[in-house]
Amino acid sequence: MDYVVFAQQLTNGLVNGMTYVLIATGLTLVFGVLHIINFAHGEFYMLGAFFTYFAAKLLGLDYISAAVVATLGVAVLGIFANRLFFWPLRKEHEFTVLLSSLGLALLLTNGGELIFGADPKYVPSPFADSVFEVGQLIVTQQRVLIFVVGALVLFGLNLFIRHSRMGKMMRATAQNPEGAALSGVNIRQVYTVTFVLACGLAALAGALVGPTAMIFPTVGSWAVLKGFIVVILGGLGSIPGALIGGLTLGVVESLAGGYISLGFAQAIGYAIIIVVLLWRPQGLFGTARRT
Amino acid sequence: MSKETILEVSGLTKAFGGLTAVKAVDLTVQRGEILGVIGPNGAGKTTFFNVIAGSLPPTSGSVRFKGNDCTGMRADRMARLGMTRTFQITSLFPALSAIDNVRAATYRHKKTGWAAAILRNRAWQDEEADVDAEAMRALEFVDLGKRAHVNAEALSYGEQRRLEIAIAIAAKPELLLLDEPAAGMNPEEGQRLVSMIKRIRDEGISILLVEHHMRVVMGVCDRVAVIDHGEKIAEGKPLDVVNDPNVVRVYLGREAVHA
Amino acid sequence: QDKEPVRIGTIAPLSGPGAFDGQLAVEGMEAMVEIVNENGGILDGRMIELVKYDDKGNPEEGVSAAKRAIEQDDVDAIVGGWFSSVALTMKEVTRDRIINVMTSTQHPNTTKEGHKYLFRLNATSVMMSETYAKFICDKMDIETIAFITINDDYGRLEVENYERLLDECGIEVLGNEFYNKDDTDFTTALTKLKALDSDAIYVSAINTAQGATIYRQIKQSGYKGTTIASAGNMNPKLVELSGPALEGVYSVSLFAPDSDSEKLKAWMEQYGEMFSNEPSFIGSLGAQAVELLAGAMDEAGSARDYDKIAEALRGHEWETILGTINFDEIGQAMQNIYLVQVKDGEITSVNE
Amino acid sequence: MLEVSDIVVRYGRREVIHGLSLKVAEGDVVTLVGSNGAGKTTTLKTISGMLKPVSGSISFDGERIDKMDPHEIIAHGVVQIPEGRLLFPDMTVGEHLELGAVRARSGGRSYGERIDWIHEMFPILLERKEQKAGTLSGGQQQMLAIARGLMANPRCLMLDEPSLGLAPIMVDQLEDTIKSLNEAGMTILLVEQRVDLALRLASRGYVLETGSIALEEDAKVLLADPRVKTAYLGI
Amino acid sequence: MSRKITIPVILLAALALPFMTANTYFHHLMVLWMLFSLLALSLNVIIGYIGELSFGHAAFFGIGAYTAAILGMHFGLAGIPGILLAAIVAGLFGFVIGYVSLRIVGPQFAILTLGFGSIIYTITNYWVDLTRGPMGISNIQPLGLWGGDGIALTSAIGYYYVILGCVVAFAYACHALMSSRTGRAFIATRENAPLAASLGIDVFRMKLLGFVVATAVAGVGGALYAHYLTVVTPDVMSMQYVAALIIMVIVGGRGTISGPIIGALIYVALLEALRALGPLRLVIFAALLTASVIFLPGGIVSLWRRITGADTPHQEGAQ
Ligand SMILES: Nc1ncnc2c1ncn2[C@@H]1O[C@H](COP(=O)(O)OP(=O)(O)OP(=O)(O)O)[C@@H](O)[C@H]1O
Ligand SMILES: Nc1ncnc2c1ncn2[C@@H]1O[C@H](COP(=O)(O)OP(=O)(O)OP(=O)(O)O)[C@@H](O)[C@H]1O
Ligand SMILES: [Mg+2]
Ligand SMILES: [Mg+2]
Repeated sequence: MDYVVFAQQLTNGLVNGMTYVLIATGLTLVFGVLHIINFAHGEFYMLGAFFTYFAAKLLGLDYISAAVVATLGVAVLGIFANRLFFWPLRKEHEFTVLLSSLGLALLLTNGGELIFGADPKYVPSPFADSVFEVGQLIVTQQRVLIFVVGALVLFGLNLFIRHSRMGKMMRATAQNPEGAALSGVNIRQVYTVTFVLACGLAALAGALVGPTAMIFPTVGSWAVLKGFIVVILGGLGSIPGALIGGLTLGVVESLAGGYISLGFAQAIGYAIIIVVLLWRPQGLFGTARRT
Repeated sequence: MSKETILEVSGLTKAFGGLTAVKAVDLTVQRGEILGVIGPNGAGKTTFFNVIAGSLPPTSGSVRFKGNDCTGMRADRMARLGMTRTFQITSLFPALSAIDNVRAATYRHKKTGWAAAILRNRAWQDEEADVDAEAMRALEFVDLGKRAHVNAEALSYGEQRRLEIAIAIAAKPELLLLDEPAAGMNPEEGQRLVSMIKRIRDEGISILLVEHHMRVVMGVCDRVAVIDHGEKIAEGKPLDVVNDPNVVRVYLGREAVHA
Repeated sequence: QDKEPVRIGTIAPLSGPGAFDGQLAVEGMEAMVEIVNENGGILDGRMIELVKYDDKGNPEEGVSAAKRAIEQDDVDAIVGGWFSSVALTMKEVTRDRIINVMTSTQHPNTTKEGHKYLFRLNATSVMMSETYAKFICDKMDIETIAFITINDDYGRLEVENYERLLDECGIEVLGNEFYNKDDTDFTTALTKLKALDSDAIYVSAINTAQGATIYRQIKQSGYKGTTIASAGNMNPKLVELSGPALEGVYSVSLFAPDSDSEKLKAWMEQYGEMFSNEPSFIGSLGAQAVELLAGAMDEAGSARDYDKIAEALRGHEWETILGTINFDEIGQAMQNIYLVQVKDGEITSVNE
Repeated sequence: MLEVSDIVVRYGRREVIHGLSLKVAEGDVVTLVGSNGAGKTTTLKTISGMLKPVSGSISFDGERIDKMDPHEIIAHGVVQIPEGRLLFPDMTVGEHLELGAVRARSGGRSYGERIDWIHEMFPILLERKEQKAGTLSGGQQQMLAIARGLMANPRCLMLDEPSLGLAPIMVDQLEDTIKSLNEAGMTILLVEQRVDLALRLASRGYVLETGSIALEEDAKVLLADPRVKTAYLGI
Repeated sequence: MSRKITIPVILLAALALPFMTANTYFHHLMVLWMLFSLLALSLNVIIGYIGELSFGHAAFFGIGAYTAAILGMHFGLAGIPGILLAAIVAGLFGFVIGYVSLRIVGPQFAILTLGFGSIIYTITNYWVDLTRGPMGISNIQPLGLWGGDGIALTSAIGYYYVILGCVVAFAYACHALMSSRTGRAFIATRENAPLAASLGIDVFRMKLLGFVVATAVAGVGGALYAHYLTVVTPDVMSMQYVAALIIMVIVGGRGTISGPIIGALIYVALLEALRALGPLRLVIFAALLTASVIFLPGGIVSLWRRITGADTPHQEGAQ
């Protein structure tokens, strides 16, 4: 019996971890490529969930189509967010950019509250309540979906960054924007693509994770904090890092919650991150910063 | 000038993973001496500096500075003992004005702190006046007096290199490590640098100099050591070294003719 | 109709995580204000006007709002204190200065350390749990129970009460898990609770979104026992969001939407005309606060003579939309507590 | 081929180039000589589009390029090798070469040919293909920076202090490289503190003093000019 | 206008301010302004002087507040000793946390502080015996001289002057710091740590010093807050406060002394002025915030510099 509980907790942890991973990847991209701490990332996650909800409700789409529409819609919003809030500040101090993103986050949360209403909503998904049973293990199909889509997206994104030309341009911009511009990289395009990808990923996370809980305009602030922790744990700008970091955090929280104390689970998660960072400041998969 | 050894490096080795950038190098610098270190690109000169100045821990070997064993000592402690270095890649306080860059460098040999500044006592006032005067003198020394209030990042490359030297001398070191100070200077400016370095030495500061401008090296160095692939392959009087066929082959090339 | 209006300051969370509850509360009050004003207002024709303040669910903002209401805007009375932490802070600002009707806060200290002008409508968690425990013991066929509880003063008090009360009647408490107010996933806790294999799980949740998530996740975890919803938190939105997961679940409440009280019906009708949300418990408390203030001010013949108003409130029983109510010496209300159950997606009162 | 006319460039409010004009003919090597802070780097950055002139115009092959972004200018065949290298420390040598080619001008050598050509010119870059640029020595980095620029298949190459940090033997090699590039038909605009070297390589030279052209002459003439000798060569 | 004139004028204005109105609500706002000024100034030591971002600053504020509350509750220490102890306790936490995390820089440091902040928050929530958990501690005694000696500060004006005193003292200390050798070492560390080290500056010690001072002052702020509001809940450690303080420092102008004070004023005044807008309030606030960041990236104080023409050269024009 204990054995089953352990396996169930582990599974819970892995799935929760994958939701963190989905949130963290977009964040790590923006962080890694443009050196921007984007506080508004969680708000794009929130928008992803809300767009899915409204696409299903107002356009009458089924869950999958609604999720796709929402992801694309928010990705397009990424273009505007970049244009208005980040691109103009690209030469300013990182703290200034951070504040701009904080402003955007406040704007989206409070604007969301105004437009979407403060009442919590539920994103209906046909997979939410149906379960997979493997022996005594029980997982909802929605969670399986999160895990599978998460893994696929990560894999694809990693290939993209490592091997595509755009991916290389993004990495070059990350390391030396001026050098990149002089090699012929269109920096503006890199900014745009990075934000489109990041916002799209955040929205996808929102669309996928939405049906596992209720959504409301302030969900983003939770998401962004988790995302940051995962990004730092895994290593700035590292996609495999986001994967391992997210899964680790998910499993640690779930086991700590299951076997030590639920209330302290988060704090234990933080404690582990502190220990990891002290041992490897650059995170699990990060490269050391040269001075 | 008495023959007192200020820096003694023995068997110094530094490996990066599989690559040994510095291999068992022995070197001594006498007080008041200008020792040049030359060698091909990638020979390990900068790494050698980094290890001596405490920016990198050595793999093995020892560094003795002013008679103390300083192997693996942290950079700031080395600096407080009296060793200051410049960096090959320009390293300044970019957002500060030139004069503030130099003011920060007087830290080592000043005493009053925050408490004195709160009380605004006599010692603090005197010292602040000293700091300003010394900083201005250092800037004028490198011909940047007129640019004192320009932000360091707004200086041209050559001016930035000179500002680095001003910063280094404002720290009043006993041993100064210069990593390619003449990079980005034209021959005429190189000549001015030569006289500048000589004047620094005349103030009693010993100098260890890495440089590729042979006119500068020949102009100021009392002795020259040559490093190749991390190993010291020659050492001696400048003229002897540049006529060493080995050095000509790996390092000087056609320049041997001009030198 | 050009008499100066009576201004009631309402301090509620209008932004942040509690915004929806605040919205429901204010809507409930507005519907009642409309009813009172349509009937000619109070004190011979003075209209009631609501002055709204946002406390963001945050004690410090609550203090600022209360100070502003009293010192800057000079309101005649204050209705507020939806979250316990805000209520506990705010009452120090209103202490002996102004009539302050506290609404949904369940913390005993609200009234225990209250002041001469402070009244609280909601039952304390102790009162609620006594009624509820009795029902659980008598009517539900369970021998063991486990709790999932919000980690705040409300949740802590609840577990404390129930552990004692249920133990007295022979139901064994197998365990309790505290969750935090920003949690969105409860699978870890539920896995633990499910493994205890209790006959029932008692869910203590004030926040509608968290509540709905928990009920859904209980269902998804494959738990087959009885689910019991904490007292005072059953509302139409929760039912809507939880879907089938809440079907048949019991709770107790001061508010029974299917009650045949005329007053309640009128208010619910008015509410339906004005707002798109369904009338809720928290809204009904707001409405009751307005109703009581209007009545007491009329009786005192003044909107400002707080001693008289307080005396009036304490003086006798009041007939309100939630039935009869009376206050004790420290301003604590005694109200009817109904047992309710979700049936076919409707909250219905259970008549014994 | 490259024509800069009367440009004015500012950093913030400070004007550092005051109406500068210069011309580079196809197949020429032209050098810009000037003391520290004269504005050489600023001029090159303006041509490559990193800075925008406040007034004046720049045209390449008769086409205005002063309003274009750097990547468009590169696509036209004007490439700058920046002062200070500006490499990507965590990317490999091979990736740098690939990135150099993102906006490569079409025509001329094919991608593969350029790679081979570069490896022939700088064999160390083939040997260190997988090494990260941040761990290369100063001189190795300079070679990589030049190689990256060449991958863009330029017609006009602007070099900003390419000899910076190079050992004498490498400077020889650089000299040979520039010569052979020019012989292969590449137009070169060279900024170099080793004025003697620059004037040896160039056919024409401009002397820049605090943001404007003070002298424009045949390189041989400049090399012999006593003013140049004392001010820049230190003889 | 020279410093010699402006500073006394501003000080006099600050002293006279409460007499401009009899409205006690405005007095309350002034107290909040001063309180936030003190906190923003302390965070500014971290953000502006040592150049790191701390997401844990509210935790030290909370530690100060709880220390004062608990001391007051159990030992009747509601006066100067309580405030000093609050500073010491917060500073000690700052020392330990700083000692552990300041070896790491940049975003990683920010997340470390977030982690420590959250752990402190969680413990505050769960250690009910000490902190009374989520309900917080209410009925904290008002500020006295030594506590329990009958002198108790209850009016907002009183608190205004006390906190104003702290702000002025700390602002002066910051000013003195910046004109001292230690301050130059701070700035050098912020601008280029390896170079600073090569000049003999113990980078780690400088950062630690700055961090401890900042956290101790935040502790003082917390203690004053607790006495003034008479209530403290774990909410004071939430991200909301962290974000608010960061906004004040950066909107005002990081690394300056007037910046955080102006930032605090704008924060308090703007939110108050927008109250009338109801639900639109925070949307407008956020819009103004972002607009100010985009159009005045150097903070409000840079506006002053722009007007007076003191130009800082600054790259422009590149793509
Ligand atoms: N952090 C590092 N990791 C791995 N290899 C390194 C590192 N730093 C330097 N190297 C390698 O060590 C060797 C010596 O480098 P170093 O910078 O000391 O050369 P140098 O003599 O200063 O050359 P130059 O004259 O070009 O500046 C080079 O091959 C370089 O690639
Ligand atoms: N980012 C900047 N902001 C403001 N002023 C600058 C900036 N960069 C350069 N300057 C100024 O512009 C002028 C020209 O600088 P530039 O770098 O073009 O000189 P240069 O001729 O290349 O000198 P060097 O030989 O030293 O590299 C200098 O006075 C310099 O101080
Ligand atoms: Mg070197
Ligand atoms: Mg230059």
